[in-house]
Amino acid sequence: MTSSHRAALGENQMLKLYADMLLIRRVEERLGRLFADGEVPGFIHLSIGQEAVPVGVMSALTADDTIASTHRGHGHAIAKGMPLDGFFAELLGCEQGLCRGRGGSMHVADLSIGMLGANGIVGAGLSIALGSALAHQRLRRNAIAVAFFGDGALGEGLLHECLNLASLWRLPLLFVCENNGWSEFSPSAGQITFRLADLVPAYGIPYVASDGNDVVAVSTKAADIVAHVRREGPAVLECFTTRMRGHYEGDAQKYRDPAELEALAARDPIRIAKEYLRRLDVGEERLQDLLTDIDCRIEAAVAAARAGSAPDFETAKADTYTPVDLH
Amino acid sequence: MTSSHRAALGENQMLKLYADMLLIRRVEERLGRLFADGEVPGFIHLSIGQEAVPVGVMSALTADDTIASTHRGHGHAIAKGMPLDGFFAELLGCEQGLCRGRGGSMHVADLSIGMLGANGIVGAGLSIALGSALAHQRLRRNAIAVAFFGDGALGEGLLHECLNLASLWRLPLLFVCENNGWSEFSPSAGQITFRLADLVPAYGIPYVASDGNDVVAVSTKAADIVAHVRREGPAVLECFTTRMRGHYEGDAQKYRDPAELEALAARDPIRIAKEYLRRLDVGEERLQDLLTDIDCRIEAAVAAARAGSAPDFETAKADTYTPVDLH
Amino acid sequence: MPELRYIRAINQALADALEADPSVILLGEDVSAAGGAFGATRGLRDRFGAERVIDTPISEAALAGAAVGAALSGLKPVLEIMFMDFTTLVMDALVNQAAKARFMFGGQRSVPLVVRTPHGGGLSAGPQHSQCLEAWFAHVPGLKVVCPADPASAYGLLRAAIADPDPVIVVENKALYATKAEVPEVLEPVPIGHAAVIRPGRDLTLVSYGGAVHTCMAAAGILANEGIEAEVVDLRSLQPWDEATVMNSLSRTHRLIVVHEAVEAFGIGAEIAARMADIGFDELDAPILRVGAPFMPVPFSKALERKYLPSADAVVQAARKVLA
Amino acid sequence: MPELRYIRAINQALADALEADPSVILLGEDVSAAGGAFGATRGLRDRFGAERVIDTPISEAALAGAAVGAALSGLKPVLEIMFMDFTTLVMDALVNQAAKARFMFGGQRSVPLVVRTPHGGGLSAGPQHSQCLEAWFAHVPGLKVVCPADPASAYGLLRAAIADPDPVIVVENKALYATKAEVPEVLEPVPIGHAAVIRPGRDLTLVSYGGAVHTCMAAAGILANEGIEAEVVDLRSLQPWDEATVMNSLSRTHRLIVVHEAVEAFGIGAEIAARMADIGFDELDAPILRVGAPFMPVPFSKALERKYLPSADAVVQAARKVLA
Ligand SMILES: Cc1ncc(C[n+]2csc(CCOP(=O)(O)OP(=O)(O)O)c2C)c(N)n1
Ligand SMILES: Cc1ncc(C[n+]2csc(CCOP(=O)(O)OP(=O)(O)O)c2C)c(N)n1
Ligand SMILES: [Mg+2]
Ligand SMILES: [Mg+2]
Repeated sequence: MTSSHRAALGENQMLKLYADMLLIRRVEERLGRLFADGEVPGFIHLSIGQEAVPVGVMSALTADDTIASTHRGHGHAIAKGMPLDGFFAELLGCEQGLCRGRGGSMHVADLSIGMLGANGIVGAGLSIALGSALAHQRLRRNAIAVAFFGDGALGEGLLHECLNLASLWRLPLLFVCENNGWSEFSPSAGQITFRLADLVPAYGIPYVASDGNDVVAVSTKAADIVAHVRREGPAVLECFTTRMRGHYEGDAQKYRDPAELEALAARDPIRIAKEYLRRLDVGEERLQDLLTDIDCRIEAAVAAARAGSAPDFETAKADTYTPVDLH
Repeated sequence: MTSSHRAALGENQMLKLYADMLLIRRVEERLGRLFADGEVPGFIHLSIGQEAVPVGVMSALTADDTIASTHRGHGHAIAKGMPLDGFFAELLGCEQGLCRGRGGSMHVADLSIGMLGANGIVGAGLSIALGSALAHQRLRRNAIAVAFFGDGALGEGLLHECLNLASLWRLPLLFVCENNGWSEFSPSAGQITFRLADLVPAYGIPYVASDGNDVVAVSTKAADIVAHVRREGPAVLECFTTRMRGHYEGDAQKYRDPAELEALAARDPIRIAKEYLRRLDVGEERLQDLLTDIDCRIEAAVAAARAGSAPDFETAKADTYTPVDLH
Repeated sequence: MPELRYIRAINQALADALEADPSVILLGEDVSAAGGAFGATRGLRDRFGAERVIDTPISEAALAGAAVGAALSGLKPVLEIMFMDFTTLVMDALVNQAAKARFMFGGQRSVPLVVRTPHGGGLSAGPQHSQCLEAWFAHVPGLKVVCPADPASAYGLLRAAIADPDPVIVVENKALYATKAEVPEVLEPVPIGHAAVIRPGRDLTLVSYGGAVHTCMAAAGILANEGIEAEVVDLRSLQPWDEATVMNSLSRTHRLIVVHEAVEAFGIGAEIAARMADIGFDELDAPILRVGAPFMPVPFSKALERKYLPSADAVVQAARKVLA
Repeated sequence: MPELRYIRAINQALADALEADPSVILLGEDVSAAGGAFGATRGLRDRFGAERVIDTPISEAALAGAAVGAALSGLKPVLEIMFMDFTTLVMDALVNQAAKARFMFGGQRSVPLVVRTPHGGGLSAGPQHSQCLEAWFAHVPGLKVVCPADPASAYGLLRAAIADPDPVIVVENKALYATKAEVPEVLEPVPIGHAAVIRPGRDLTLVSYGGAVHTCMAAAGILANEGIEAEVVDLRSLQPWDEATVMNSLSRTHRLIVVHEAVEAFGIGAEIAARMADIGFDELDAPILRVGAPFMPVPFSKALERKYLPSADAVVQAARKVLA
């Protein structure tokens, strides 16, 4: 795919991108309600407003490619193909969860589809993806690894180490910065003194920026840059996007200017994608059907999760190490 | 001082720089012999060939300025003014050592002159100097802090964190990279994919390079950049220099091209400084007197150290914490 | 006596320390404008300014190293590490630098820094936001470690830590943040290294710290109904810990159980038990038991975490065992 | 039987593992072209290529994290951390990622990685190049920890560690690197979790690991001259450790001393002692003693370090005490 991709993006492709984003949106909105109702334990970080990034990037990946995610990892998990049942069951802490209720929101993972886990440690996914890329390279797979990280993670030294190592070893590693301007309750502009665009070239690594709320832009740029990474080595894609909710659910965001929050609606990635569909003459009805279908799938997953069982303690404990018969 | 300094450097100044370098050189050569004779325990990293960096940088500092050093820290310690007696006694592990024989070569420190210690952890001095600069700033001292680090330390994430923090807080912190091209037994070119000159500007921090073997160049550039740091905030000075000995004493350097080693003589900082003195018509006799004087001081310090006593174990142990009466 | 929340006691201690000593500064992620992820530093920026209550980027390693450099240069930094799980990122600065600088520089200077960090589970925060790692720090010569169980000692230990010339790790229990208790009119520093017998009893000694102290008190209540009088010792300080008070109690009760939320194996309780199996051997009438977390990561799901956390029931059962 | 040096045994284990399993790779600073700071990887680059024996920049944190990602993606990385003191830089990757990934992902995948790292003093390497920090790792559910005392187990434990599906920390004692001992013609893996009784005795049990095993053997020799027969147990594995073998020995000798080079307080010995003060209580005829390093950083000067390191004399004195 080349950058002419954007123009050429057909109805089916566009619908797929839209549907994937809508799925994440509806899943997280549903989660927000479940959380408010006290059905989700712990704390959850929603990626509402940022869906175009995982969907756009994942549209350029194959099933063999691996990703390492962040504390805000639902979108990555779902876009990579994590089944909804296992996802909801995990967030509700059930045995039927993909991680058998042991990890929850911050640790959703599905190794079978190359999703190496959300992560509770800011920046940690960078080095995990680096190692995954090293494995792809040394085992001569055609796969690449993708490290998602936020703009807050720009403060961590691990970024520097990983940029240098990826460049040194020409690893098939794509760094994707989801720059939503916030690090918890503070603008990251008050924490970070550099632009990635200025820093990354020093390592001899190509850098590409994208509107992170325009899924067509993200998917187009991702297609190009992923092709580069697969062929030649590491690259950085920075997606400027918007965190439309609090840092975590329950965060009233008093620290945020109401005007800023209001202005976000115009940049809503779902809305922008809808605009593309409208231009492709996709009727409102089809979108409605899509929504209904998605909501049905979600409700089925929620119902299944609610019917899930509590994990067994001894089984969990035994899983701290690999059972001897699996040695 | 400005960059016209170089031209204007008078005989006395030049002699002082030369004497300071020669002192370090002779101290380390003496140490090398003591080590070969089994009088120095542990392992020692000599800075022979790199003396122009500490001497040049320290010529721009005041007594109130602080420095944090590396595993190769003898030059920094002596140039900052650490007394020879305490220095040798420390390296020989005596009670009379500045650290009472507890730290040795890798931990020489003299807090009374702002020398915050050599360090056994590559990169660690960066953040210690950062904190010292923060203290200078918050306590409204006119002092600056200097972080010395090697090119091998460029691989550590701490560098990135410290560059960002120093820039963010406009700290009076000078980063001095002693780039000798080696990281232990490997050329650092095989480890580091970026040039500091390219990386540093991304943080909005000024960068200056210097021939690290020409003490006039280092001191001139240091004078300028230290004035900048004192006035406006952080900066980076990179000194390209030469490690003329093994990584540590006893390292036969089989990994090094003999031709490269031979070529180093031409870049010997002492020789280059001598050249300046010759041009200033300083007679060989004065240099000989200087050498004699230095060697006398060194022999006196060595003799004192050899006459030193073994540290008392219980006293050392008690010093793990501050004695209660000092609370 | 007035009531005070644990988190407010911490806030008060920080405010009083900032007030008392101009060299004290606070550092941490979101500690300033936002007042801290758990609210420990709320209002302090307004009172003391952003120059002393400092928001930082997410750069834990550099900040901890900077705390060492600052402490060597005249400040008394108090660094907040948002979750104890993230102390994995500051081990070098604390262990190789802070803990050793005084000793290895021949006693030239002390390193007066404090790291405040919350440990503990019970909030379904999952495996990377719930760990109790204090045993690591207690193993490091040069560090001190305290862990308050109630608002008065949360205040007092933190004040003592900030006044202390050596590096102190103040471990707070996040499940206690919202709890309230009565405190004296005038809050005072609590000296490091002193345990408190918070419930006297003649039949057995329960030694504990942090959140588990309340588990022990609950267990002691249940046991009292059976006519068993458990003495409860709140260690308060883990390094140094108050051997004399524990020994004293043991020599009256002759039975010892150590209880903590941290993983039992190689935890704080191991040292207490080992020490008492040495100096207290002649006083022991029963095996020394420990009640701590099982050897597994802290699980997310409520059902699992409930079983994971040491319970009053488990303590009661252990008590019956040592009395059997 | 042939003689082999400890460091050569490690080299041989790495070579055999690289030979046996194409997914094994070695990573570390100067491990490839230079053959390792201590020579453990000498010759391996020539045999297996720079693609599998990989020199790295000084980026410990990223390398450890990369080992986790690589292990989750089909490789078996063996990472060398040049001195155990530098493991302070890799705690997050090991503790928050490697140790928990299998558990917290519901058992989907194991994390087969090995970290090799030397601990210990005796070389005047000073406070930041001598520490024994194994107790930290033994406290972390999900990690395994081994520490060989002789060439045969250096070979065998490392082979077992690399073959193990879970993350294993292999702690080597750098003072042992140059030591030699007889080994069997055919070197074999040594199963993790099994201790060895390396000297039988009826009067007391000395439990130890790593370099301190030799201290115990020397002490046992001295004691034998006094007619005291000490049984010496080499733990070999610290997590999991072989409770049954220690218990078995204790129930024959009724006296226990735990000896290690690590700082005594909150060290490995605390857990052994605590456990035996529980399950072994009825067998104990004397207090459990520990001989470990005092609570201070490892000093540089020879005079200080000599007094710092646990000696055979200290073990002998402890033995006399438990037999008094
Ligand atoms: C090492 C570490 N430090 C601090 C935290 C607490 N924390 C969680 S999310 C977050 C902000 C992250 O910001 P960013 O990377 O931009 O991601 P975003 O939340 O905006 O998606 C912080 C400080 C953490 N989880 N890990
Ligand atoms: C954190 C850490 N990793 C590794 C080492 C081992 N080590 C000591 S010096 C060194 C190379 C340092 O190279 P550089 O920074 O260029 O300094 P130079 O020796 O050239 O002066 C290494 C890897 C260490 N001391 N600390
Ligand atoms: Mg962000
Ligand atoms: Mg170098």
